[in-house]
Amino acid sequence: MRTLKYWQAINEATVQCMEADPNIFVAGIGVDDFKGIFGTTRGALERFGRERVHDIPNCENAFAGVTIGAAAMGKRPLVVHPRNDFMFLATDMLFNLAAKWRYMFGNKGGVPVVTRAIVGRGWGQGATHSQSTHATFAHFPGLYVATPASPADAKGLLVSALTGSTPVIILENRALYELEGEVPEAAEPIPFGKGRIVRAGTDVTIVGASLMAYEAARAADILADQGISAEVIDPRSIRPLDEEIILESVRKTGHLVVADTSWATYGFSAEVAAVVAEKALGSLRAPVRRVTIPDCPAPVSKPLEDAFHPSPASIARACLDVLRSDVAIGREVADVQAAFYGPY
Amino acid sequence: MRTLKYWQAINEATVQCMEADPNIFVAGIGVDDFKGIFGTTRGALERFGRERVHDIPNCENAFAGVTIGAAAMGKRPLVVHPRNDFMFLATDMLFNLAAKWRYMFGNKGGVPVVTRAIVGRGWGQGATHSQSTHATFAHFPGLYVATPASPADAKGLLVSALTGSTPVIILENRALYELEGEVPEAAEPIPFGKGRIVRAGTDVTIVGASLMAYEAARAADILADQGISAEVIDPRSIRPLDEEIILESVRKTGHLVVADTSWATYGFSAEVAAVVAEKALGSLRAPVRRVTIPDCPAPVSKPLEDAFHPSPASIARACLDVLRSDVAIGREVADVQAAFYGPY
Amino acid sequence: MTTTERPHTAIADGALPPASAALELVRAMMRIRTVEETLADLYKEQEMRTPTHFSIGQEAVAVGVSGALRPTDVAYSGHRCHAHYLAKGGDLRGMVAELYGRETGCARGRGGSVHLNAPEVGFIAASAILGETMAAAAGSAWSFAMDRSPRIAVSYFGDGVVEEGIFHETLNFAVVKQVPLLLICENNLYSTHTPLEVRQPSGTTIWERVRSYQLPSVIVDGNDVFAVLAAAEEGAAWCREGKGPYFIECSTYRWREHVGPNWDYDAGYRTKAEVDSWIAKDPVKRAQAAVVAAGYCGDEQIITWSAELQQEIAEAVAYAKASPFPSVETLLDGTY
Amino acid sequence: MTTTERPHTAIADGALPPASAALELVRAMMRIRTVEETLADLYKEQEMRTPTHFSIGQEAVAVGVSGALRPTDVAYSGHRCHAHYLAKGGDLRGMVAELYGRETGCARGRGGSVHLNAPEVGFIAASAILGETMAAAAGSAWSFAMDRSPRIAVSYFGDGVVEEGIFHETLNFAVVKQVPLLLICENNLYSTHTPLEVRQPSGTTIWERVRSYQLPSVIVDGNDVFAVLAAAEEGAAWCREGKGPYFIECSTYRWREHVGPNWDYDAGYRTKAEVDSWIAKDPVKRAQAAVVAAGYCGDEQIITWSAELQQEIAEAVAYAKASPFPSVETLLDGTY
Ligand SMILES: Cc1ncc(C[n+]2csc(CCOP(=O)(O)OP(=O)(O)O)c2C)c(N)n1
Ligand SMILES: Cc1ncc(C[n+]2csc(CCOP(=O)(O)OP(=O)(O)O)c2C)c(N)n1
Ligand SMILES: [Mg+2]
Ligand SMILES: [Mg+2]
Repeated sequence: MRTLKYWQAINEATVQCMEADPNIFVAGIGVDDFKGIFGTTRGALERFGRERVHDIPNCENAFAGVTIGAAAMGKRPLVVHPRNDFMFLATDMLFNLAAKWRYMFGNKGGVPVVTRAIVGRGWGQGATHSQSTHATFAHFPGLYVATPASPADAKGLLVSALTGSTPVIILENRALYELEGEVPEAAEPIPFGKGRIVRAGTDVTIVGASLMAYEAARAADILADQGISAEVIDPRSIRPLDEEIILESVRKTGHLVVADTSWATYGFSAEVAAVVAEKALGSLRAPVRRVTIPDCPAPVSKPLEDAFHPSPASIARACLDVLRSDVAIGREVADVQAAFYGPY
Repeated sequence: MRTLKYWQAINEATVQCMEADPNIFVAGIGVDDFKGIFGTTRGALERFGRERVHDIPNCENAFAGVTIGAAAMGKRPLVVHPRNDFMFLATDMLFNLAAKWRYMFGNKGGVPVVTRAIVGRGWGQGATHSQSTHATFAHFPGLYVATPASPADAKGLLVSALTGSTPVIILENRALYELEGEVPEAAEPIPFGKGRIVRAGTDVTIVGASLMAYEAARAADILADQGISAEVIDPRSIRPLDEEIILESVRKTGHLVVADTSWATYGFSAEVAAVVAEKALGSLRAPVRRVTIPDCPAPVSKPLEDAFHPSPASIARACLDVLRSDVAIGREVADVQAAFYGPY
Repeated sequence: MTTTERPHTAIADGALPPASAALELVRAMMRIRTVEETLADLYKEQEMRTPTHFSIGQEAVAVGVSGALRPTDVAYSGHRCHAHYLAKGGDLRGMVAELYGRETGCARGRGGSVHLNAPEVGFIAASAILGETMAAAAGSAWSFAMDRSPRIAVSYFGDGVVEEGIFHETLNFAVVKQVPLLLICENNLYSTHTPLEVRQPSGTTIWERVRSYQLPSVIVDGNDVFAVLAAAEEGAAWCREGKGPYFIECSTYRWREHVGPNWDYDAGYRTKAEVDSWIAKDPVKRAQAAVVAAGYCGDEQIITWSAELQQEIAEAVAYAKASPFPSVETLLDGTY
Repeated sequence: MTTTERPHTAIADGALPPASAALELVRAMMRIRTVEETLADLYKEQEMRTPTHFSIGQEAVAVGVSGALRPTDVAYSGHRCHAHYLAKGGDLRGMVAELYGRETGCARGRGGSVHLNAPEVGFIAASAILGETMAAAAGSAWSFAMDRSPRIAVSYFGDGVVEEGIFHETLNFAVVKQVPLLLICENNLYSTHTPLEVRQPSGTTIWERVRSYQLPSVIVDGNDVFAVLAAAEEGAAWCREGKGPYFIECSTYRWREHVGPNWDYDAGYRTKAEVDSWIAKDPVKRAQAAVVAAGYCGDEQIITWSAELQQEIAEAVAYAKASPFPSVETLLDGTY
C-alpha cells in the first residue's frame, strides 16, 4: 500500500469527503492561508476554493454556535483549530448545545459538527499552547472524541466523523504530523469505539492514545531488547472507548500501564484504570501504573519540557516497575520532538 | 454547638471573612438582589453594601478575567455563579490564565480568585442547568476544587479559599442548601486535601463528594438495617484529593463503591477508582463499582430525573453487589429532592 | 449599505394591515396570552416541574415578527421562548405536554420549558444559556446564504444577551459574511432583576450601538404588534434580498416574575407604578381596540375568540395530563 | 462624557515634546529595535526555543504610551509583547534569558516569549490567548477605582482581538463600572495572515465603532511616537481623573512574519509594495529625523546610542547564554 504522512492523510480524507458530500465545508482561522493548517486544508482549498473553505474572524465561541446552526440545516461543518487550547472558548457551545442537542430537543436529529484541533508539542509552545484536552471533552455524553495516532487512523476517523451523525472532536498531536504510514486510497471509515492492537505482546499491556500510542510502541521496542513482550493498545477514540480490547489484553498480560499526554488526575489514564478495576480486577497481577505529564502547566525551557513529557524510556521504566523486574532499560530513545523546529 | 443551614453557613463565612480582610469583595450576576443567591450573599450586602457586593453585567468570560486582574493587584474576589453550567464560558480564563498564572509567570505570586458555583438539582432544571462540573475543573493543576457536603464544610472550605493563595472553585449542590448541621461560630478554615469520615464502617467503603456524601450516608443507614457496615468518605476537596483517607479505608474494608453526581467516564469516580487500583490494589477483594448518572444529558421529566440521579437505594444496591450479598435492601429512601419545588 | 432609523410607531398612526391579517395577529396574541395565563394558574398545582419564564406582556414581538416569516424560515429563541414557539406555529399540545414532562411533549419531556423546539414548522431550538442560539441562528442563515436560498433565520434574544461576548462575535460574523439573519432584541429593561442602566453604557440605546456594526438597526414599540410587523417585514425583505443581517429592538416589558408564575410587585427591584404603566400599554388590549376601532370586527368577535381559546388550552392541558410520562427504559434514548 | 476625535498627527505638525523627553523616546525606540533585530538574527541559531512574535516596525506604540505612564501604573499585553515589556521598564536581561529558556528569565524559563512579565515595574502579564489580558487589565483598573487610587491600567492588544467576545464584554464592563483603563489597539491590519477587511465590517473603523460604547475613542498614527505620546497623555489623564476608560487605535504595521524571525515577502498574503510602503514610514527613523531636524541632537548622538545599544543587547545575550537552565528538580515549582 502507498504511504502518506499524517497531515497528508487528513488532507486527502478532507478532499475525498468533500467530493462525496457537497454539504461539507471547512472553516476556521487561517484555513485558507498559505500554510493551510500545516497542509491539512490545502487540498480542499485548491480543489474547492473559498466557496467551501472559509477563513473566519477570531470568534471561537460564536463560531462553534454558527456551525451548530449550519448543521441543523443539513450542512456538515468541519471546523479546524490550530491549537486545541483555543477550544476552551467554545466549551459552552460544545458541552451545552452540540452534545445535548439531539437528546434535549427530543431525539429529532443531531448536529454532527466535526471539530479538528491540534495539540501543540515541541519548541517550547508553553502552558497555553500545548495542552491535550481529550479527557475534558470526553466526559460529556453526546460527543465523540477521536485521537488518531497513525496516518491511516487520521484518515479513517475523519471519514467516520464526516459521514456520521454525532458531533465529533478530533484531536491531532502536532508531533505526529510528519509520521509516515500506509493509508488506503479509498475513503474508508474507521469506526469510533474500536481500538487497535499496535503491537501484540504477552507480559504487560500499555494503553496510550494519540502520541502516546506511538511512544508506547517505541517503549515496547526498548522492552523487547530486554526480552519483555509488551502489548500496545491504541483506543483510537476515547469516547466511545473500546473497553473490550483493553480488558482482553489485561486479562492476558495481568499488567497495565497507561500513558497519557494530559494530567493523570481526572484524565484519560484514570478512566482506563477505572475500567480495569471494575471489569478485570481479578486479572491484575500488579498495581496499575500511570505515566503522564506531571501536575504543572507545560514549561517552555527545553530541559523542563523534556522532563515534562512522557517518553518511550519513562513508559518502559514504568513497565519494568509494574513487572517488578530489576533489569534496567537498555537504551534511551530520542524524544519524538528532538529534531523539531517548526513551523509550530 | 449551634446549627446552621448550608446556605447560612456560606453566608456567615462570607461576612466574617470580609470583616477580617477588606480586600475581599463579592461579585456576580444578581448577588445584590432580593434573592441574594438563595440567601448566601445577603449578609454581605446588608453588612457592607454595594461597595463590596457588586452586581455585574452578563459577561462570564470577561468577568473571570476581571477578577484575575483584580487579584493580581491584591484584591480577593469572590465570584458567584447561580449555576455552575455558566462557567463553561469562563473556562478559558480559569484554565489558561488563573490556573497557570503563578507557574507560567515565574512563581512570583498567584491570583487567588475564589469562584462559588451552584450545581442545579431538582424541579427539572434540565440538561443545561444541572451538571456537576467538578471533574472538568479538577483536571487542571493550579486550581483547587472544593465540594462541601455539610454546613460546617461549606463554611470552613470557603474560609480556606478566601485566606489561601490559590484560585479555588467551590461547587455547591443546590440540594444541600437546606441541610442543617453544627457549624463553629468562628471562621475556622478547613484545609483542602483533607477528607472526612462521614460514617465509620468495616465492610465496604463508599466515596462520594458533595451531595453524594450525603446520599452515601443515607445508603449506609439502609445497609445498617441489613447488618452491613459501610464506611462513608467525603473527600471535601477533589483537588487536592485526600488519597490517604480513601486508601486507608479500602485497606480496611477491601471493597469500594464510588458515587458521583457527574458521569462516570473521565469523572471523579474514575479518579478514585484509579488511585485505588494504583495504590491499594492488593486490598481490593472485589471489583470497584461506580454509581453515577448515566451517559445522557439530564432529562426534565420527573420519572426520568428520578431514575437519572444516584439515590441512597442505588448506592446501597451497588454495595450489596460488591459484597456479593444476596440480601435485598430493606427499604427505599425518598429522593433528596422529593419535597423540592423552588426557588430553583 | 445604509442604516435606517425608525421612530416608535404608535397604533394611533393608523398603519394597520388589511383586516384579515390584522385580525389574525390579534387572535394569535390572544392565544398566547390565554395559554400562558392558564399555565401560570395551573403551575401552582406543581405538576409542571420545569422552571418557566412566561412571556405575558411581550406577545406582540413574537406575533408581529412571525407575521413577516414564511414557513420555510427558521427561528431560534432563549429561555423565554413560549411565545416565539407558538407564534412560529409550534404545536400547542406539544408545548403543554413538554411542560408537564410527558412523552408527547415537543422535546419528549427531556427539554422542559426552556428547550422548546418544533423543527417541522421552522422553530429550530430554544436554549437556556444566554446568547447560544444567536450564533446558531447565524449559522442557519449562513447555510441559506451558501445555498443562495431565499430563506432567512430569526434570532430572538433579550436585552441581557447584549452584554455577552457572543452577541458581539455573532454580529461581527453576520455582517462580515452578510448572512440573512433577522435579529430581534426583546428589550424588557431587565436581566433577571438587574435594570439595564447598571448593565450597559448609559447615554445610548441598544439599537443605536448596534448601528456601529454597519447593519440596519431600528427600534419599534414592542407592544404594538402592527409596528413590529411592519419593521419585521422590512427586515425580512432586506435579509431575503441578500443584503445581510438586520436588527430590530422591540421595547416591551415582562409582567410576571423573571421565572415562575407569580407577580412580583413586592420584590423591590422595580416599582409598582412602573409595572402598572406597562400593563396599561397591554399589547393585546391595544391591538384589540385598534381592530375594533378600525371596524375590522366587533367586540363580540373578541369574546368568541376568547372562549375558543380557553377551550383550546383546556383541551391541550387535558391532553398533556392524559399523556404518559416517558418510560424509564428510554432514559438514554437520543444521546447519540 | 463626550467622545473626542483626533486626526492622524504627523511629525510635520512639529508637536514635539521638550528635548529631553523627545530624545528619551527616540532612544527607547532604538533600543527595542536593536534588541529585536539582534534576537531575530540569533533566533536562527535555534537556541531560543519559544515561538516569538517580533514587534519590529511597531515600536512607537509601546514607547509613546509608556511615556505617559507612571511606574505605579500597570500594563498588560498579548503574544506580541516584547516592546510593551521593555518600554514599561522590564529588565532586558530577564527578557532575553526568558527567550533562551533560562532560570534567570523573567518567567524563569517557564513562560517563554509570549508570557513575559515584570510586575516590579508594573508590567503585570502578557498572555498568548487573544484578549485574555484585556479583561485582566480591566480588573486591575477596577481595583484602582475601588481604592480611589490615581493608578491606571493599560491594555495592549491587536486588531484581531477586536472580533473576540471578550473585547465587547470588557468594553461594556469598563464603561459601566467607569474604570481607569487605557485601551491601546495596535492595528497592524492583519490577524496572522488575514487582512482586516475580511474579518470586520467594512465602511467603518475600529476606533469609530468603539465610540458606540460611550467612551472617548481616538485614532493616531501609530508610527509617530510623539503623536502616540500626546494621545496617551490625554487618555491617561482622562482615566486618572476617574472619568472611565479611554480608547486609542494606533495604525501601524508588522514588518516580519507573524511568528518567527523571518521576512515573508513571498508568503502571498500581502504585497511587497505594501510592506515597503510601511518600512518607508519607519517609526524609528522618522523620530530620529524629527529630533535632529528640531536641533535636539545631531546624527552623532544617534550613532553613539546605536553603539551603546548594540553593546547592551550583546551583554544581555551573553548573560542569557551563560545563565543556567532551570533544574529539572524544580519542574513543579510554582504550580501552587
Ligand atoms: C450565560 C448565562 N448567564 C446567566 C444566565 C442566567 N440567566 C437566565 S435568564 C437571565 C436574564 C436574561 O435577561 P434577558 O436576556 O434580558 O431576557 P429576559 O429574561 O429579560 O427575557 C439570566 C442572567 C444564563 N442563563 N446564561
Ligand atoms: C483565542 C485565540 N484564538 C486564536 C489564536 C491564534 N492567534 C495567535 S496570534 C493571532 C493573530 C492576532 O492578531 P492581532 O490581535 O491583530 O495581533 P498581531 O499578531 O497582528 O499583533 C491569532 C489568530 C489565539 N492565540 N487565541
Ligand atoms: Mg430582559
Ligand atoms: Mg494585527
